[in-house]
Amino acid sequence: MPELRMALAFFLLLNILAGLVRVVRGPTLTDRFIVAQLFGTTGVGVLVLLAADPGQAALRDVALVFALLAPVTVVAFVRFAVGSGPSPEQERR
Amino acid sequence: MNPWAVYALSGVAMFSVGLVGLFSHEHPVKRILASNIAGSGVLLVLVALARREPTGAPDPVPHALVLTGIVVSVSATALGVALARRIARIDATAKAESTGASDPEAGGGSA
Amino acid sequence: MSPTAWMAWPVILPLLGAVLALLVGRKGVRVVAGVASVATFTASAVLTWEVATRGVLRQAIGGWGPPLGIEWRADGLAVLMLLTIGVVGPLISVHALDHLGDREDREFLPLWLFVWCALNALVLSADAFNLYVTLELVTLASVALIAVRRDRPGLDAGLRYLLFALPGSLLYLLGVALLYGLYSALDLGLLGQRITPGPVAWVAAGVMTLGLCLKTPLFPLHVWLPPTYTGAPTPVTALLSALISKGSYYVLLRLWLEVFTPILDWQVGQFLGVLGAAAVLWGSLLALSQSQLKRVVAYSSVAQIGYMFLLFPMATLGARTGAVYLVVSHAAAKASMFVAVGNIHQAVGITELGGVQGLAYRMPFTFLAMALGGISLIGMPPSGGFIAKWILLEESIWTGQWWWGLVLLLGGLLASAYVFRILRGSFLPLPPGVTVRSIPLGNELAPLALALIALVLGLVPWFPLELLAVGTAR
Amino acid sequence: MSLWDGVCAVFMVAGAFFCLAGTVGVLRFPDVYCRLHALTKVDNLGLGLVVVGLALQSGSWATALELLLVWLFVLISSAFTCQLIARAALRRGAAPWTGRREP
Amino acid sequence: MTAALLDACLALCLPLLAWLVLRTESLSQSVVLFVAMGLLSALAWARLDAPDISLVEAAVGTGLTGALLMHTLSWTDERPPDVAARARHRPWAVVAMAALTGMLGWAVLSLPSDDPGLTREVDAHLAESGVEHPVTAVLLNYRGYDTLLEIAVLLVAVLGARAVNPRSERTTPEPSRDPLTGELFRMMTPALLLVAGYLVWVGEHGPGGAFQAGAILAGGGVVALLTTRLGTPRMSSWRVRWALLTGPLLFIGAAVAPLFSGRALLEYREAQAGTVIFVVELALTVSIAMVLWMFFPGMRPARAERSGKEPS
Repeated sequence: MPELRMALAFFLLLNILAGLVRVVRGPTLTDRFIVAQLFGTTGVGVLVLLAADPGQAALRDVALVFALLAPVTVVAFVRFAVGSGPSPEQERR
Repeated sequence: MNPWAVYALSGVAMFSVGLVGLFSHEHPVKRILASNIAGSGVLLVLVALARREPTGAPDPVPHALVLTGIVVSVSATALGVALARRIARIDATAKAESTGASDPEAGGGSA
Repeated sequence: MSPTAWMAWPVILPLLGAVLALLVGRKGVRVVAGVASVATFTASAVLTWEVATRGVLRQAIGGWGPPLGIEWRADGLAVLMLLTIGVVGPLISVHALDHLGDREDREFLPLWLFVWCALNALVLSADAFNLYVTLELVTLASVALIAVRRDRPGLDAGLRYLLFALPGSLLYLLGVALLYGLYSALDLGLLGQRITPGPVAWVAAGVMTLGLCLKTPLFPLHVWLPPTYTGAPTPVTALLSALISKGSYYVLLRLWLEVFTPILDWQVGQFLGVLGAAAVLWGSLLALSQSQLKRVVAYSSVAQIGYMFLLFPMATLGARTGAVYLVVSHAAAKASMFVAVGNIHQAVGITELGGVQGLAYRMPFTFLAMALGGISLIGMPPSGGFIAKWILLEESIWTGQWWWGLVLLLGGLLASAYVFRILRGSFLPLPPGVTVRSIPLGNELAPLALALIALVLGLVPWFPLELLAVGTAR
Repeated sequence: MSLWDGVCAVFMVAGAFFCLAGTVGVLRFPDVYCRLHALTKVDNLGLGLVVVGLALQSGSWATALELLLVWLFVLISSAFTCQLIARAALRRGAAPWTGRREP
Repeated sequence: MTAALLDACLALCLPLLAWLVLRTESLSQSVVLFVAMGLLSALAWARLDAPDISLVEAAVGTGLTGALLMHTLSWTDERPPDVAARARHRPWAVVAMAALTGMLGWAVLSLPSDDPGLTREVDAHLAESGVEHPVTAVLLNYRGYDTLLEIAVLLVAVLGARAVNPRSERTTPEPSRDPLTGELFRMMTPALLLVAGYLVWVGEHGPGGAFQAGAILAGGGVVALLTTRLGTPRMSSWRVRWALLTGPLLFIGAAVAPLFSGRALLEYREAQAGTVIFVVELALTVSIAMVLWMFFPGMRPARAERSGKEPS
């Protein structure tokens, strides 16, 4: 069972890395930011999987904090970043 | 290779990337990010060193040092960003004045 | 209170003063800062007295002691630095009060107290990581001070300083990590006992030296210094040049003389010495070719820092005495020069070197200070600079490395050229049409007091020299 | 491996599968809004199933509760996040995909 | 086996991501990548058995640094165009990077590979420290002096940041008009307070503590700034100053009190150490939250809104 959890954690990590492609390719800032959100949730998944190992219970607290604070960046993004970056015309390419 | 050594090398590489990036960029925000990256690299080396004995609890001393290091690095980042922000504001105002338009931030007042 | 307890106050009092000065807000800030300054100076003086009479003092903070805890160690070198900071710093801050506006007071005074706290903590600390924290505290407080006027040049200078000082600290921290990895200790004493030549010690010594040289700065790494020193408000430049840059040099000195001694071989010493010599010549030549007054003095700092690195090739106790004596007298002399420059700017509002024309008659104290400070920079008797250079010259001959003596003499010659360039102009007749605003007497006396310290260091060197010997008998 | 463990494993693997599906969606879907849709699958189902599997396995009420709390936070934040991002994207002028091939 | 793969993957990706952050042309891309790097480093700390650090990374990276960097995106395009953000591609940069990595790697690999460090010394004195969690013991007792200076660093940084940008940059007339974000803030607040309180309390015997809790509260504060009518706290308000400085004052007081009974700085009596540390941590939580909150420069409107493009 610990092996399965570790394997799943690894699998989720690979998912995160695959998501990097979208960050690099964009094309819009919003797309990139969506991937950041995806990373956040997947990262929480990795953390809760790792936390199930004996002696690692504190990692659940880390996952909790990640989940709790995720909206902070989002709200900041919506407030600040939306107006910048390439214009809609450029976005559609 | 031991896991700690893998992470320590990773930290060393991050440090080098950050340090070289710091001196090859002109944009202040990028340079602040670079110094942050270099800092994370050093901290990663420290935490990796704390995990060298594979059994038992890791060495808590480097952990405490790293926590202090993170606080210092956050402070430096915040101060750097604040300075860069102010410079950008001064430039924007100067530009607006030179083109005869009103201050782009004139709508802003104190809260 | 036990004698060792006195070690806490030079660190705690300015910290407490800074926090209280922030707390009281606009009205009481001068009073709080004044009381804190007097108290801190008194504590530094008492500690100096204790060390002079009892010898080296130690305090295990928290009662733990190395390797678990942090230790403070006050030897003669440490308390001499404490005293220098405690005398030079407040004199600069008195000048700053008038030079900066009323608004900046609220920020300048607490920030200066933080710098003072951090420098005192740095001087007393015997723990490699704690030194990192103090270095960063000094850096961030300096950045805030440089930018305190919120004008474009100051902000640029602050950001530039931050982005050069940060990698310096990080390089140092990486060295600390490596040393801890091998020796499981952060205490400088323990590290000094355990150090053995090997890749870890070499690389650690290399990155730490590189980082600290970047912060000080030593010759090829000095590119940030002239623009930063020019862009900062003049009192802050005085602090930077006189005290803050000495902080990282002090750490370097401690490291090489107390920790890395086994790996300080001939080549390393010569290498640092060559860079120092290059700094002396390059800095002096550039100082000679500047057209702006403040830049002349700034480049002179590059040169003076160079002399301090001549200690490493000789690496004798005598050379250490000479270098530290230079640190102390340069602190006083250069502070007086920068403060005088600040007065001149305030009086005529001209930053060009030609702006000093005729001012010697109008601002006699300021130019007397400039002349006395200049004498110390050149190394003519009677001045602290003379004593320091004399000791270094003696050591260079005694160790058979006469070529450093040559550098000392040549540097002195160049320094006299740029100092006389400033002074000569001031004795020319005042050009017509120039209005000279009057300067408050206190502002004229502050640089004079600083310059007199440099003079006194040349007249009665016995006390500092005896103090420096405390704790060297090993 | 007991039956109970097997059930937990099925939950977790299913969760990981939904995470994969979400990632593929974010990578492959044509516009911001579709990608947001894929993102919510990870938040709701992917993490949810993993959490359920782990909670069943943990054998302690406190742990299970904390895990569910983590999921709850992610759900709430996801609901707000997607709404905010979608609105921001619309305001910026990112046109929704209409099924036609772009030139 | 899988664990080793996970470690290798993580360790490889961190420097790679760092390189991408600095290499990309657009600043927005590097900010997003930087936030992702923070997440990966939190996973790395977790793998290295450093949950305390992972917690801080989670709290600071997703909350404060993320928001701070997003804020930079709203103004950096006023600077020279994004192209200036690109690295000047110079061969020396790559050579320097490789040389530095090689040299440092050589030193790191020649370190002994099974050194317990100071673990034993820390454990031997843990009973005297007043707390059960070794990292807290180091942070607030054995090396409490570092922490005292670290608080000074925070104060200096906030003083500097506020000195250059003294006013909160609010220009949107009605940020709270958006019912969605307001609701979000209302829902977050109790959870934030609860988790922050839990982390201070748990810090005595497990990973957690003042900084983590303070960072979480600050995250809530940032959301409040962005969604409600609240402006950034200003240094000129005495309430703000007291909230900021009570913690440091208390810490200084606790540090010097032993001096008056012939002990060293920060040398707590064994019986009282636990209580003193807890009270200091509680007070510091408030101050740290205030400092981190005040790092955030306040707000300004999104450009689309300002030019009136907002759909009605």
